[in-house]
Amino acid sequence: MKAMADLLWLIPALPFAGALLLVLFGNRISRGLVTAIGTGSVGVSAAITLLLGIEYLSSQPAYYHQEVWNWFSVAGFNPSIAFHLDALSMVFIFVITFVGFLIHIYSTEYMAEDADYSRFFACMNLFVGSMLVLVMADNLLLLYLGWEGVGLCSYLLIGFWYKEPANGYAARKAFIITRVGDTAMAIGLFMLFQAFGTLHIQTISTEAVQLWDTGAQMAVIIAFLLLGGAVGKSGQLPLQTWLPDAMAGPTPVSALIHAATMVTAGVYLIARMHVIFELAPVAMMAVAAIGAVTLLIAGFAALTQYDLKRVLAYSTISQIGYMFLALGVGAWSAGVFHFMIHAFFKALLFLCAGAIILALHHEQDMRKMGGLRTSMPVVFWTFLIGAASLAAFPLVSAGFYSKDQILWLQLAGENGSVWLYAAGLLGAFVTSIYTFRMVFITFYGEAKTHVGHQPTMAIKVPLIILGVLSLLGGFIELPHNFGHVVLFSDFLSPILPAVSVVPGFDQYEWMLQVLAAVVSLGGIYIAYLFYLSKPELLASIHRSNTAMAVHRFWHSGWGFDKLYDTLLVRPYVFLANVNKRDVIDGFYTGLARVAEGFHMMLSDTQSGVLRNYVAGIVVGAIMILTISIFL
Amino acid sequence: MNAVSMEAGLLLAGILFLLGMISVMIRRNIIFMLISVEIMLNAAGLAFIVAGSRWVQPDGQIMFIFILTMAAAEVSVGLALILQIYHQLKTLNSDTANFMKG
Amino acid sequence: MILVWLIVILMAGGLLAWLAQRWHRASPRWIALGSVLATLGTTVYLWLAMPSATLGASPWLLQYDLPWIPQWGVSFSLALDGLSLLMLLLTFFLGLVAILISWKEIKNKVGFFHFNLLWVLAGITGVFLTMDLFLFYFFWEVMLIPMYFMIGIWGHENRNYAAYKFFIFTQASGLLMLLAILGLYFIHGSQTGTYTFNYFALLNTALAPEAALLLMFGFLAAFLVKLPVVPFHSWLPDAHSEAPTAGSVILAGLLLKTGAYGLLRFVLPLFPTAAVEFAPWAMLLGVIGIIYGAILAFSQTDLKRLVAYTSVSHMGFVILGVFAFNELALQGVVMQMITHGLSTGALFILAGFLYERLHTRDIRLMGGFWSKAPKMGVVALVFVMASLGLPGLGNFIAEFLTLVGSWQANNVLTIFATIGLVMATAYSLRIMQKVFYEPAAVEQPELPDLTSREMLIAAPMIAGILWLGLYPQPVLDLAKPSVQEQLQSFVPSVENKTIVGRQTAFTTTTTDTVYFQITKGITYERK
Amino acid sequence: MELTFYIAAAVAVLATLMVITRYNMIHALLYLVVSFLAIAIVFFTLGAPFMAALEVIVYAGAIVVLIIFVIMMLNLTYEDVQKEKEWLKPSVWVGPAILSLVLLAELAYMITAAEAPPAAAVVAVDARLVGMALFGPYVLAVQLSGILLMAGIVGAYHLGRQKKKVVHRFLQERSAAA
Repeated sequence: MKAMADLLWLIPALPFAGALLLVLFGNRISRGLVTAIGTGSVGVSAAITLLLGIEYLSSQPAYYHQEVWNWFSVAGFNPSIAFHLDALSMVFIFVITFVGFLIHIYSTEYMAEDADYSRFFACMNLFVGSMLVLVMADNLLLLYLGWEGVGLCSYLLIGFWYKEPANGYAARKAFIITRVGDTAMAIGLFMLFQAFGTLHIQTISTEAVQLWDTGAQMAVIIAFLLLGGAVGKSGQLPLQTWLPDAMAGPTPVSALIHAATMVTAGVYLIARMHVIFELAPVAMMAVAAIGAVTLLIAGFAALTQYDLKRVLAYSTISQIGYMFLALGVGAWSAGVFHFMIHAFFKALLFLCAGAIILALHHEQDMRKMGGLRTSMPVVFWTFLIGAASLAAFPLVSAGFYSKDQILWLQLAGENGSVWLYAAGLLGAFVTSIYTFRMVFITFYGEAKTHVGHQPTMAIKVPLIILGVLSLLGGFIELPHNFGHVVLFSDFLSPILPAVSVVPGFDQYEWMLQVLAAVVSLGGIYIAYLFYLSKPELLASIHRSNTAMAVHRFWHSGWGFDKLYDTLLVRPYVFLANVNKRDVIDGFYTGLARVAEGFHMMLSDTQSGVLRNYVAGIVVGAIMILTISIFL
Repeated sequence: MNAVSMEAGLLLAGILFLLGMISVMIRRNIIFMLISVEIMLNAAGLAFIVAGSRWVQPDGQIMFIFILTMAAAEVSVGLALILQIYHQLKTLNSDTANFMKG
Repeated sequence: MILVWLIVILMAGGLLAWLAQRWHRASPRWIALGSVLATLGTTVYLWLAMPSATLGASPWLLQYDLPWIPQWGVSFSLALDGLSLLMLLLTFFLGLVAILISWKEIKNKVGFFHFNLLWVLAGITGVFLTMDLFLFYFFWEVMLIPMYFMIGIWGHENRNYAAYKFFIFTQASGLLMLLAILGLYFIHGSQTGTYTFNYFALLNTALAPEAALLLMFGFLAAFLVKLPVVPFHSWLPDAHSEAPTAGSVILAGLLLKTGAYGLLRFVLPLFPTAAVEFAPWAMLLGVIGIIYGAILAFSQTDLKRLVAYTSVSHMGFVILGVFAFNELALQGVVMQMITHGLSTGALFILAGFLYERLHTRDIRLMGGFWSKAPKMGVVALVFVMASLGLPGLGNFIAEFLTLVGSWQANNVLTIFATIGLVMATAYSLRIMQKVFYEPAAVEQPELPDLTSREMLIAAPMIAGILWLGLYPQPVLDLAKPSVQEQLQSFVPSVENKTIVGRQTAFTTTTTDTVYFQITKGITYERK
Repeated sequence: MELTFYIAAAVAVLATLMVITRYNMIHALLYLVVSFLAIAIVFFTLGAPFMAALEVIVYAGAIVVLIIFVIMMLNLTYEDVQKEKEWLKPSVWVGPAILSLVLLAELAYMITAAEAPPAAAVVAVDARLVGMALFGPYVLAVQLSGILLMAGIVGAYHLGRQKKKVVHRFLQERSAAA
């Protein structure tokens, strides 16, 4: 069955082709055709992915590899345009193509009224293509191509409604901040190249172990630099500030790029380069610590947001924090598992939010929503499923299983610690509070805005499919005391080593599971108390000055925006504007001025008075004679 | 005939030349300046004559003739210019004619 | 002979275009177009006719020698290698583009304009081809004077100032180079007894370290000003922003490249030890250029000026790469020369299109053009992304190779240069934001989208930049032998006998007989 | 003979000094004639009698007369003389006089410092010799002099006539401004 693997290149090529067609002819063809090209290309990609996946599962090769062409070759540096498909990539392309396809279908309705319909689909296709290149690249340079490509698409789509200056600003912010991370990553690539003479991922993975001991300085530095890239892309501390602003884009974009796929590229990078990270325990610790801190900070920030999409954005940051937490303790497959589940439920939540926003005439403020439970039942139920999954509602939701695994491994894993576990648990508590705060404010209470647009099939079908996945997705990986299904980690085990569990810890697992369940339910109850049954509790908090100050602080995302603004942006802009005229040019202008001054002096001697000229001649004669006498 | 020292002759030429030059520098009247230039030319001619006489050669005198010719031509053109200037500026002050000021 | 024809066609075409203006108003355009097409065709033919397999043995593809002033050892000596061929392709391609964009823009003195245009191209061609330093200086001046006229006659409001500034900077620095050329000529002559300006002969000159350093500074003066490197860059924004569009394209796309070419072709092989000594400073200058140019570009409001400063920033990579002395970096530099020619040229062309429509270059008066001119928006997007180094476009390959190469040479400076990429993002996106995104402060009445002629110009450039980004191998292959040739004096363990000889020559400070024998051996071999 | 030279020299210097210090032009011209005559005597003592004659005829005669004609054409008045008086203040002439004295001192030093050959008896170089040299080796210069005189005539004619008032553009501007 060689034939299927040969189709590998088609998976990213089809969306690219779609994008190219839409760019070239998008303005001249009908909307129907645009839809067909836009969704069709991703759909076919998804179909090929499915076929490949079936074949992969049935034949179990180590990986598929296909070199499309040799990119370039200089002095022994010869990266190729070549694709490498193993289990890890498989999970990612599966999520990208399928969730991407669903979101494309959803967009046909969401964007139906927009004038730039074809531009939207062109960018979306370009994004899917770049993302696929990112996860399928066999070398880091090609990965970097995809990495920057998704950044570009993210920029284009955040600034999709470009006439609003704020959107353009948010788009630029996203691109520049992620570029900061990319720069660190690029330096990491330079160092990797210097060390290995290649950027081929498999080669690096196999050779790194031979080249470096655990804790080798080079490995640590490289790991930190790669982490810089990952942090930028995945909206983790300290480069997380762009993600909430990125919600300026159309909601399907937020769902696809800023929740399901692109922002998890950092997770992919770390998982992909896990060999390097394993050689650098310090960097691993940093990953875990960043994850823990980020998930808490973003969780608390989410508690205070009023904009529906911003709540989801902060929750995305927070959930990626969980993935980092998992990666940081070496629980690779748990991190990737949470990525997949998160992609399902977060895409679902965003798409529901989009349906609500569309219905309420582009109103995003939750305080102006309410009572949608009855007027939009499908959206309500699917949103509830997504929320349950996000809040890790015990037993039935997929999120419970993925998050529980991460929390469990914080304690049970060899590299875990109580602090990380505590952070994760607190985060889970906060998560369920803000999730159900969202549910209660939006869907309960009285209706505040008239529902305009009722979703049709193009919206409902993706919601239902994602809802089903959010419920059932968790059952492919169950705790060993609770069915012990390990389909997912088995699938990944050739690529990602299993985390080593502290022996003899197993008997406590059920206690921790109960604790997690209690925390989740407790959060929901508190949300119920504050936002549904006893609103006076909330009012009492609003009266307290301290609480409001904390509220404002959290609302502004812990003041990071302001910090960066005063620390970096303003000085840079100031520096640039101060020097707009270019001081160095001033030097040359000054030189010219001096010459001009001499010119003026000499020109003044040209007085037009004949007698002065004669006097000049005399003085000259005296000088010449004097010189000739004394010489 | 007694010898006249060449130094004395050249000194005389120098004194006359410098007198002419002082005059060019101090007079504003353009006719005076022309006269002074004549004095200077004459002094230069004198120097040639002195040198010619010292070496007993005709060349010095020939140079004087050329100077004379030139002085004649110069004075005629110069006077014509002075007339023009006077007609246009209504003055003989050479400082007024400073349009070439840089 | 074919090399001579390249220059002759351009010069004759220029004269003919000037004369033909009386005969018919549009004829100069067609004549210029014809001559540039002829040269472009010839070069493409040369490229296709030289299979890269034959490049292996010697980097030189074609050579032409004709004594010119034998008393002084000046010869009309041209030679073509992969590097020159690439530069010629770029020259004629951009020349073609320059003629096409002037089709509607230039309305007065059409004949003289095309005369200047073709003569600039001829000068550049000569610079890229000549292997005689006297002739090199001659062509260096030939490209300067018509450019001065182009800026001074057809430029924007402040054109005289810009033209003077351009002329004085380049001329003064060119004179320093002439001094260095003469110095080299006399040192070589006094050592060997044969006074010659021939490049290959001068390569074997043994120089005392101080003399080498001084002479190198003479050459550097010309090349660094032309490049430009930061303290000497201030002619560039003025010249670029005031020149007509074709002038800006040629300035940015080609004239700057002559500086880079000069560094590669002359400074490195002629003064290897001095260059190594100077390298950290040169790299530092490069990094300063990258960052300084980026900061200044960010604050500009004149679109062409902004793009001009981005050139300063991008040319920083060139000097950074040149003085890293390894193949990766040098290949990156060659790529950078070509891709920067395309991408910055294209940005200037866009600025020209906007100026033609709006009669302003002030980005504060622009905005929201995406909806009015989507094609222009897409074209702009591609080249803005190219200028910030998006992978998949040619500039990325160039910058990445340069940085990978310079990382081997100097870590700290490379980190700062890489930070320059973030700044590049800031200024590049500012172009998109101000011109195509947010609505303008002043409402511009209407903005016709690109016409088919304009698309004809833009489309090949986009194709080119994509091609260079996705499959740059042909270019790299072509440049490889030349790059390796330039690097030979820096690689200690090369088997080639010639190189060993030159190494000895440089390590031997006293001129003993052994040394002379070696040099003689080399000259013999070269013949 | 030597005494004659010194007396004539003294007269020439004094007369020239008078020329340059007069306020009235006619007086100055009269002193100028005296100066020229004295120089003619100097020429004679130096053995150049023909030149002495030419000096009297051309300088003291023709040139001075030409200048007098012009002065007559200009209709100068008493005010002009007063103006001359105003213009010629010590502050005006001290500086140039000192400069010239310095120059004179230097000249004198250079003339006297040179290793002077013994003074020889004055031998007259007569007009015949001069004429032969003039039309022998110097004939080209004679022709050039002819052209120069011709140019002088044409130039003087052209500059001297006033058929219509042509005002230079600078003067137009100036009169417009005034």
